[in-house]
Order: sequence, then C-alpha cells, then structure tokens
Amino acid sequence: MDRYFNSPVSWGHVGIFALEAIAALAVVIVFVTYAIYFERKVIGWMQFRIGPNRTGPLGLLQTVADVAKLLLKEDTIPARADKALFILAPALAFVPSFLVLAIIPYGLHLPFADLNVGFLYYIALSGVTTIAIVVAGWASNNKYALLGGMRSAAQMISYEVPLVMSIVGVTMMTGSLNLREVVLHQTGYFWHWNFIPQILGFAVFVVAAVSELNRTPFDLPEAESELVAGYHVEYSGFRFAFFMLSEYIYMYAIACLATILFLGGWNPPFPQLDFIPGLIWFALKFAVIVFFLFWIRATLPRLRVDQLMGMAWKVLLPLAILNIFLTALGIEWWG
Amino acid sequence: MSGEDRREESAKLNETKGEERRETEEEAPTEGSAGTSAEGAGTTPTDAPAEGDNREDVPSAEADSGAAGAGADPNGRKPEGEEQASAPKQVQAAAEPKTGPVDAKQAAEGEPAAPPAKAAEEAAAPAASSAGGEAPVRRQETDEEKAARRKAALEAREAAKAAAAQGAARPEAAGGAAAAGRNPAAAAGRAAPAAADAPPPPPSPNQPRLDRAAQLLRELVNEDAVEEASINEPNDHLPTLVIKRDRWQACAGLFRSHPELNIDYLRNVAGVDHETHMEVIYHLLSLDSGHNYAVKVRTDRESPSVPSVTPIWPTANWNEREIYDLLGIDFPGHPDLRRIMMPDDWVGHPLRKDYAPLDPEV
Amino acid sequence: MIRTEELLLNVGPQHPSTHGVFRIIVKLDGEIITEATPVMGYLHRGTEKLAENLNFTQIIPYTDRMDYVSAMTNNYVLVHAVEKLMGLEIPERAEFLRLIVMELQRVASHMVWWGTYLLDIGALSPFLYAFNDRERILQLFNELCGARLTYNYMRVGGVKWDAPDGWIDKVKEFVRSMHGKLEEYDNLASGNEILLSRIKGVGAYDAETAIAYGLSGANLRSTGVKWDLRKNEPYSLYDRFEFDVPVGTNGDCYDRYLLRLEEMRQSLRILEQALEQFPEGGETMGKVPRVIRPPAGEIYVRIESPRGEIGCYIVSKGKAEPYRLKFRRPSFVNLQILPKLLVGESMTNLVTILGGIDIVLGEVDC
Amino acid sequence: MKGTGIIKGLGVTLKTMGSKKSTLKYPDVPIEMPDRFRGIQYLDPDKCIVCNQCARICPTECITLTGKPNPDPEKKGKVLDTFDVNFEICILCDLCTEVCPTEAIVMTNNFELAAYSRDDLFKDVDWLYGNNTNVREDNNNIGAPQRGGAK
Repeated sequence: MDRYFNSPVSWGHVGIFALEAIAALAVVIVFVTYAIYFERKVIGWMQFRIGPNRTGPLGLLQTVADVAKLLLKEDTIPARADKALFILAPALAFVPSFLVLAIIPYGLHLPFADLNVGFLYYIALSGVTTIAIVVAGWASNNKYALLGGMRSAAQMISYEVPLVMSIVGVTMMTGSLNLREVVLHQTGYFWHWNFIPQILGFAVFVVAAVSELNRTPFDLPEAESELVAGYHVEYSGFRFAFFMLSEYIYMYAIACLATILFLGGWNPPFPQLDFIPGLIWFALKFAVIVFFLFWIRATLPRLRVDQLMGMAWKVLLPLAILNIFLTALGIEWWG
Repeated sequence: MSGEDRREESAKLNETKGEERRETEEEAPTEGSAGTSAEGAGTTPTDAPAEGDNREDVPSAEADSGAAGAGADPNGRKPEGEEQASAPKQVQAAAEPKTGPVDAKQAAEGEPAAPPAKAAEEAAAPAASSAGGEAPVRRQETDEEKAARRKAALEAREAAKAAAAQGAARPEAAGGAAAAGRNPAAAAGRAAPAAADAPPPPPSPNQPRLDRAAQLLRELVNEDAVEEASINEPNDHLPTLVIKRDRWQACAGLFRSHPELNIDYLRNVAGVDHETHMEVIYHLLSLDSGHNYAVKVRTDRESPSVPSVTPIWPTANWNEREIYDLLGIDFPGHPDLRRIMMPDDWVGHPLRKDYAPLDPEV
Repeated sequence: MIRTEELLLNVGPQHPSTHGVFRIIVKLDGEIITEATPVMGYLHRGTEKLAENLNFTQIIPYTDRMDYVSAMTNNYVLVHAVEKLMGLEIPERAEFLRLIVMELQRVASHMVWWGTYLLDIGALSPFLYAFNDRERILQLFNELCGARLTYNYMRVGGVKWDAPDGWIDKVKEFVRSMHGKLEEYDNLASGNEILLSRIKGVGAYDAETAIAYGLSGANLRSTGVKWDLRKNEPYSLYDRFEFDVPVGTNGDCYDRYLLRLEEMRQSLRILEQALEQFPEGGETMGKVPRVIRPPAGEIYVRIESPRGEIGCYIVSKGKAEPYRLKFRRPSFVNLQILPKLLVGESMTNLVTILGGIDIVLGEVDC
Repeated sequence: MKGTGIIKGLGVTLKTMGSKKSTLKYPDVPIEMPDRFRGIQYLDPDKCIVCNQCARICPTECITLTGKPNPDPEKKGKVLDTFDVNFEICILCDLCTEVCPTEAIVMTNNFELAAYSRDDLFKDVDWLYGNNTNVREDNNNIGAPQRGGAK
C-alpha cells in the first residue's frame, strides 16, 4: 500500500484505489446482508423459531429480497415535513458510516488508510451520524420521531464520552492511537491481548459501544414499544434502508474496533497457530463480537432514559477514569 | 323465495316446535320439583323449607355433590353456612391492612348466630306438614305461568307479524310492536311471583342485615330514603334496597362511612331501561366483612338523572360515563361526564329500549 | 429567548404497546407526562345491546370475544349467572371440566401477559417463550372443543364436550412440565437487573386507592389486600382445593409481575388436585329445559378472571332473551386508575404501567 | 450480585438455541387439526329437512335457507332449495351443527377461506356440498331436538 501513497498520482493508481474501495464496499455490503440474515436466524433459534427460510436456499436471499422490496417501494415524504432536511438525513447518516471503514486494518498488510489518529477519526465521524438522526427526527415533523431524535442526541453524546475514555488505557499501553500499532503491541499469547489488562476498559467499551449502536438494551431512540419506531418512523423505502444500512455498518465497524483494540486483531491466541492466516483469526473474533450483540438483543429488556443517562455519567465514566488511573499505576509499577 | 315467505314458514315452524317444546318444558320442572321435594321430605327437616321457598330455582345446589353439600350447609343452598364460616376468616385476612375492623367482626359473628336457629325452627313445621302438599301447588303455578306466557308469546307473534306485513319495518312500528309484545310478558312475569308469594317463605339469612341497613338509612338519612327493601334469593340472598333518588347521595355517603356498613368497594354499576322508568343498580361490597348489598335508584325516563357517587367511590367514574353514554342517564356531580364508548357526536343512547339508529346502515 | 411548550401526543389508537385500539392523549413536558386522558370505544361492538336480541345459547359465542385472551372465564360467568338464576344443577364432571379449563385459561392468559409485558419493556424473547408454551394449552383446548381462541365451550347446564380419550393425561403431562417452564421464565427474565430497575417502584399505589378505584385481581392483591373470589366468595368447586392467594406489599409493577407468575403456580396446584379428583364417568350436561328461559328476576354473579372480578348482571323478564345484560369487565374498571398513575411519569413508564394493569381491549370496550 | 440475573438470562437463550424448534412448515405441510376442530361446514342437502333450526340459532344470522315441496309426491315434508352461508360474518361457533337434528350440516377440519373478493365468501349449497373432505366424525349435536331437552 505504502508505495502507492509515496508514488505520484496517475490514472492507474486512481483506478487501483477505486477498485480497492469498491472491493471493500462489496465486502461490507455482503457483511450487512448476512449480518441481518444471521441476526434473524440467531434470534430465531433463541426463540424456538428457525428464522428466515423461504427465500432462496435456507433463506439466504431473504435480505436481498428485502432490499429489493425497499428499493421498489414508493418514496413517501410527509406533506408537512421539512423536505430538504428529510432527504438529507439518510445520506448524512450513511456517508460517515462508510467513511469510518477506511481506517480499519484487517491484517498486517491490509490497511486502507493508516492514520495516526485512527480511533479519534472514528469517533469524530461517527458523531456526524448523531446529527443525522436528530435531523431525521426533526424533519419528519412527527412527535414520536422528535422524541426519538432527542433521545438519540442525548444518548449518543453521553456515551461517546465513556467510549473514548475507555480506550485511553489501551492508548497508554500502546503509546499510539494508530490501530495497526495497537494490534502489533498485542502480539504473543492471548493473555497479551488488551482485554486482560484492560478488563475494566473492555467492559466499559462494550457497554458504551452497544449504546452507540442504538441496539438493545439501549435502543431507546427507536424503542418500538414506546416510540413506535423513533426517529425513522416516517421513513420508508430506500431512505429507511439507508438508516438500516448505516446501523449495521456501525455494528461492523464497532465489532472490528473491539477486535483490534482488545482482542488482538489478527493475532492468533497462540503463536504456534501462526500458520492459519490472520484474516481468519480476525474474522473469528469479529464473529464472536457480532454474535454477542445478537445474543444480548435476544435476551435483554430495554433501559429507561433516565437510567440510561445515569449509567453513562454515574457508572461508566467513573469506571473509565478509574481504568485510566489503574493503567497509569500499572505502567508506573510494572512498566 | 322471498324473505317474507321464509319468515312465515319459520313462524309456522315456530308454532309447531313451540308446542312440542312447551310439553317438554312442562315436564322438566315438575319432574325436578317432585324429585327434590320428595328428597327434602326424606332427609333432615331443615332441607325441605330451603327448597320450598326457592321456587324459582328448582333443583338446588346440594344434589350435585351429595356428601359435600349436605355436610357443609344444612340449608341446601350455599350462602348461609358458607358465608358465615368464611366471613370471620375474611375479616382476619383483611384485617392486616385495614384499621378498625373490630366492630365489623363483631357484627359478622354476632349477627348470624340467631337466624339459622330461627330458620330451622320455622322451617321444621311446614316441612313436616306440607312436604306432600308442596308439589301440586307448584305445578298449578307453573301452569298459570305457562298460560300467561303462552298468551304473551301469541300476542308478541301477532305483533311481529303485523310489523312484518307493513313491509319495510319502520323503527317506530317495530318498537311499538316489540313493546306491545313485551308488556304482557312483563306483566305475566310480575304476576307469577306475586301468585307465588302466597305461603310466606321463611326469612332469609340475610334479612337482619337488610333490615339493619334499611333502619340505618331511615334513621340517619331520612325516613323516606328507602323505598323498598327485599332479598334477592337466587342471587345468594342479596339484600336489595331501592333508594329514593333525592336521598341517594346522602345514603351513599352513609354506606361508605358508617362503621357498621363500611362499604369500601363498589363492585358494579349497571343501568337498566325498564321502559316505565330507568334504574341504576349499584352492587356494593364491604371488603372487611364480605357483605354484599345491591342498591337501586329509580328515575323517570324523560329526563333521567341520578346523583353521581364518583366523589364517594371513584370506581363509579367510568361506569357512570358508560351509563350516560349508552342509556342517557345524567349524573349531576360527576367530574367529567362525557361519552365513553360511542363517538362524541353520536345521536341517541343505544341501550335504551326505544333506540333507533339515526343511520340504519351503521 | 427559548420558547417551551407542552407536547400533546396521541399514544394510540394504533400503537404497539396499547394492546389493541386504545388511545391515551398525553400532555408531555419533555418526556414527563403532565396529563393523560384515556380514550376508548374503538372496539365497542355493543355486546350488551346485541345480547338483548339473542337467547342465552347465542350469547355464549359473544362472550368469547370480550376478553379474547381468557374466553373460558367469560363463558363461565354467563352460564353461571343463568344457571344460578334458573337454579340448575350441574353434573360434577361438567363442573370439573369447567374448572380445569378455567385454570388452564388462567395460566394461558398470564403467559400472554408475561410475554407481552416483557415485550413492552423491550425484551423480545419472553414473548415467544410464553407463546410457545401457551400453544400447548391452546392445542389442548382445540382437542377439547375445536377452537383455539373462541371456544364457545360451556353451555347453560354443563359443557358442550366431554373430555376426549387421553385428554386428562395430556393435561397432567402439561401441568407436570409447566413447573420447569416457569422456572425457565424466572431465569430468563425475573432476575434480570434491567427489568427490575424498570419495574420496581413504578406505578405504585396503596391499598386504599386500589379499593377506592375498584381494582381487582392482581392489581388489588399487589397492595396486600387478600381478596380472591375463588377463596372469598367461592364458586364452582374452588372450595374443594387447596391453594394460596399470593399478595404483594408495595403495589408496584414488580409486585404485580411476581404475583402473576405466582398465580400461575397456584393454578397449576389447583389443576393437579382437580386432575387427581376428576370423576371417572358421568354426564356433562345437566337437566336443562329445551328452551333456556330463566324466571323473571335479576342476578349479579362474579368470578375471578385472570384480570380480576368479572361480573355478569342479568335482568330477566322470563323470556329466552335477557332483558338487560351487563358485564362488569375487570379491564375496564382497572383501567380507571391509569390517568392517576401516569401523571409525573415518563413516556417509558407509561408503557410499563399500562402493561402492568393488564388490559384486554376487547373487554374494555366490550 | 448485580449481573447474575442477566447472565442467567443469557444462559437460557443460549440453551434454547440448540433446542427443538416449534415452527410449523404450514403451507408446505398442512396442519392436522383434531377431530373436533370447527372448520368450514359441510352440508348434505339430502339429509336436510328444512327445519330452519340452524338459521334460527345462528348468532350472526349468516345462514339463509329456503325449501320447496318434495318433488316425490309420495313423500311428505320439504327438501332443500337454497342454502347460503355468508362466511364474512360466520364465526364458526358450531351452534348450527349443534342443533341440526339430522346432521345435515356438520363441521369439517378445513379452515382455509381467504379470498380476494368478499363475494367469494358467500357460499351456496353446491359449494358446501363439495366441501366434503375432513368431515368431522363426532358432531355431538346436543342442542338438536331428539336428543336434547330433558334427556
């Protein structure tokens, strides 16, 4: 990769970059398609059901069919909605979700953009999606959407704080925000991975990440039983698909981040297992995280707004700060 | 074949079937009554009168579970022995969260001691003498009743035919016909119990409670507060009071606050359109003592109004709204008297007997 | 200058958590409710008016559709009222069958409540766990009376169908396995800290308020008032069986939650005894006149439905049709306390409290 | 300890993942209903004696029927001419089969009635006669005259 960055720009390079980007996009789209499929399958299995099984063999084409349906649906915009914002919101939600994918290294030689401020880049861009959700809630001119949008703004801003604080420990141990270096620092046996020394940080990270994803038990912005569908109650067709897409892409990104920051990225748990390619190890860890997200969605009820905010500020933030202190002490005493 | 033909045909069928049915009907109750009274004569003397006085419900409860029924309640029907046995228990059970149930408890324990004995004494005499004589008397009554009913049914059928003949049944006509058909039936219904009351039945176990309640209301509210007081026997000897409309508010207050009555729970409020008048029925319950009362308040049909008891029992709130909605009875004193079931712009009150929908298509 | 205003929000009639077509107009200050006005009647079918032109056998299918989650108890309250008014004798076998189906129905109804309540609170799975087991009860009912929801099973004087061969054993088998299932329910949700934080202390009222508002069933018992019509005013054969009436202490949603789970256990207890004592043979239909024509008079009977005291008030003028038929619907009466409970709560708690009262809209609107 | 409840719950869902599923393959595999199931009625016009019991007992008045004199002059009584059930309002309550003295109208286990038009739900005697599969064996017509009443 580096040689492309260092050599002068030519049409050939542009073509290669474009192809790479398209390949990455294809991977992500395939992931989203089958993440939705497996989410439904897994939750179905946990509820004495078998999940989607009618479209295509084993129901594998279910999501494809769903997307096709969404594409063909009539595009409705409520008469009293703020049209410009209403149209802008889905795009605003979904553009940053793709942008954050640029920094994720899947293997030692498979990074796209090797930024030194990798994690901060992620936080900065994912924050834009919050704005999109508020805009969507506001532009719909619907009270449920508005409530959902407001909830989402409060929730995502609150949880970004513990999310960032939780990885400060990792950064301190690594000495860098560059995601590739974070992984390289975790080379060795699995107890060298960050999730053991940073167990507290890992816990805070997982909780805050689930909250950032607006998934159960933190799915208040779209709490079905209270707000019907929350901020996207008025959206249908492909605009709705955009929100859906960005949600799942964030899930992909967060699962990748958790793998990289705490589970040793592409490193095998034992150096002896080195013969298995790093990409497979990465995918395995990633799958575990994604499965965990499905699993808690199938099990847990939803928090209340005040409890949610209380949890962010009264539990997670102090824990994250405590984690920073402990890490500092650890580094001071044991190096 | 048109609808009219069909109707005629079914009417004919009705007639033939009806006769068959009448026969079977006549057989059934007499059989039952003969059986039960014979049984009554055969067993302990306390059994018979209890059945003798409940002529409305012929086969009583004890036979369905011979041993249990006879052992537990000597009266044959369940209320007395059962309720008294359970009343103190209820008091104890309910005593924890409540304050001052002492007098209620005393009432529950002291009161019932007398009536069973009395009932037994009075019961013994007629049972011994007239156990054989009971059955024919009753059969005669049923015959009378049957005759009246047959007449009523005939009239009703004729009225219905007349209405049908008029073609597109206009609501007034149909309503009138229905009313014409109903009135004799109602009259017959009323006549039957009147005839049945000839031999004075032994007092109900709940009679003292009814008398006491009536006395309290008369003393503490007004002499004319209670218009009628009776025991509704099929309904577990439910003491039923008819209260003068103007006194109802004060009476309700007394029911709620008087330590001896202590009605804290309003079970049900129902409105009935009796065509001659409107009636609101309150089913009251004291959770401490387990005592039930039914209170009826009558009002005229033209501008029906009954004082609201929502300030006394908040339960009444929606119930009164429902009655207002469906029967059109006004409840002065209600905090928020609006329609509750029907749309706000609905015309008429559907549960009234003369209700005709504004738009018959709906 | 920031201008603030109250938000007037229509919750319903089409809303996932109003359990049917029920509407609450709430005034919101932020997410805090300052005023709540329930609006109902969207499912009003005029059962009481329809009944005035139907004979008693014909009314039974209509009662199925009132509280459609618990049709058996509705059937029972009507036939019980008519039987009492006519003084009919019910064969023991029929009475046993009625009791068994009513208790099965109570379990099934509480399962629906449990599942939907947790769905309201945001947990997806309990709903399917509950329905998976309820399915077995419905299957039993289907074998018994040929329908899964609107049973039309009871008749004045008895029941329509005798138990088919092997049915009692199937019920026994079900009751046996259900104990384990209830434990699984507890494991799945009852201990969940998120659930506890959501329902503990929410929607609390004291015994006095509960009695004043005429609440019944678990709503009343959660305040500590030990009032269960099966014990206090026994009907059917309930005085033959041993069971406890669980009561709560705080009167909050958590108590109601625990009470309903415990009531399922008690129902299983009753079922176990009833199935043991189930009589070998006998009629399922008593001696009933050809045309059911109660004598002139009136009667109010009440039984303990899964939702509370369901009552039936009949005014008869000696005809085959009731002159007036009024149902005291527990959901309707219990719901009255809702506006009082909602003031000062958040939107989220609206769902929790409404779900905790356990209403069925078919019954509220009737 | 905080969190044990959540972990227990996670355990239950995880355990369920491997358990037997209860999904029915409904349209592919037809559902077998028990014999007593109340499905769409089957009508045998030859048995019908045009007694009108079913039309009278029907709570929703969805049955209309007419009879004609028996074409065979030797025999008395009537034979069925038309018989219509409006399945838009039929609630399959079983009362019509309960009162039928000759078991001319009986329930079947068929329950699929969905149609694109409301008119299709208006079924006549031929259709009901043709609905002759899965006919219920035990009809238990307790309301019918000869067996009911004071039995």
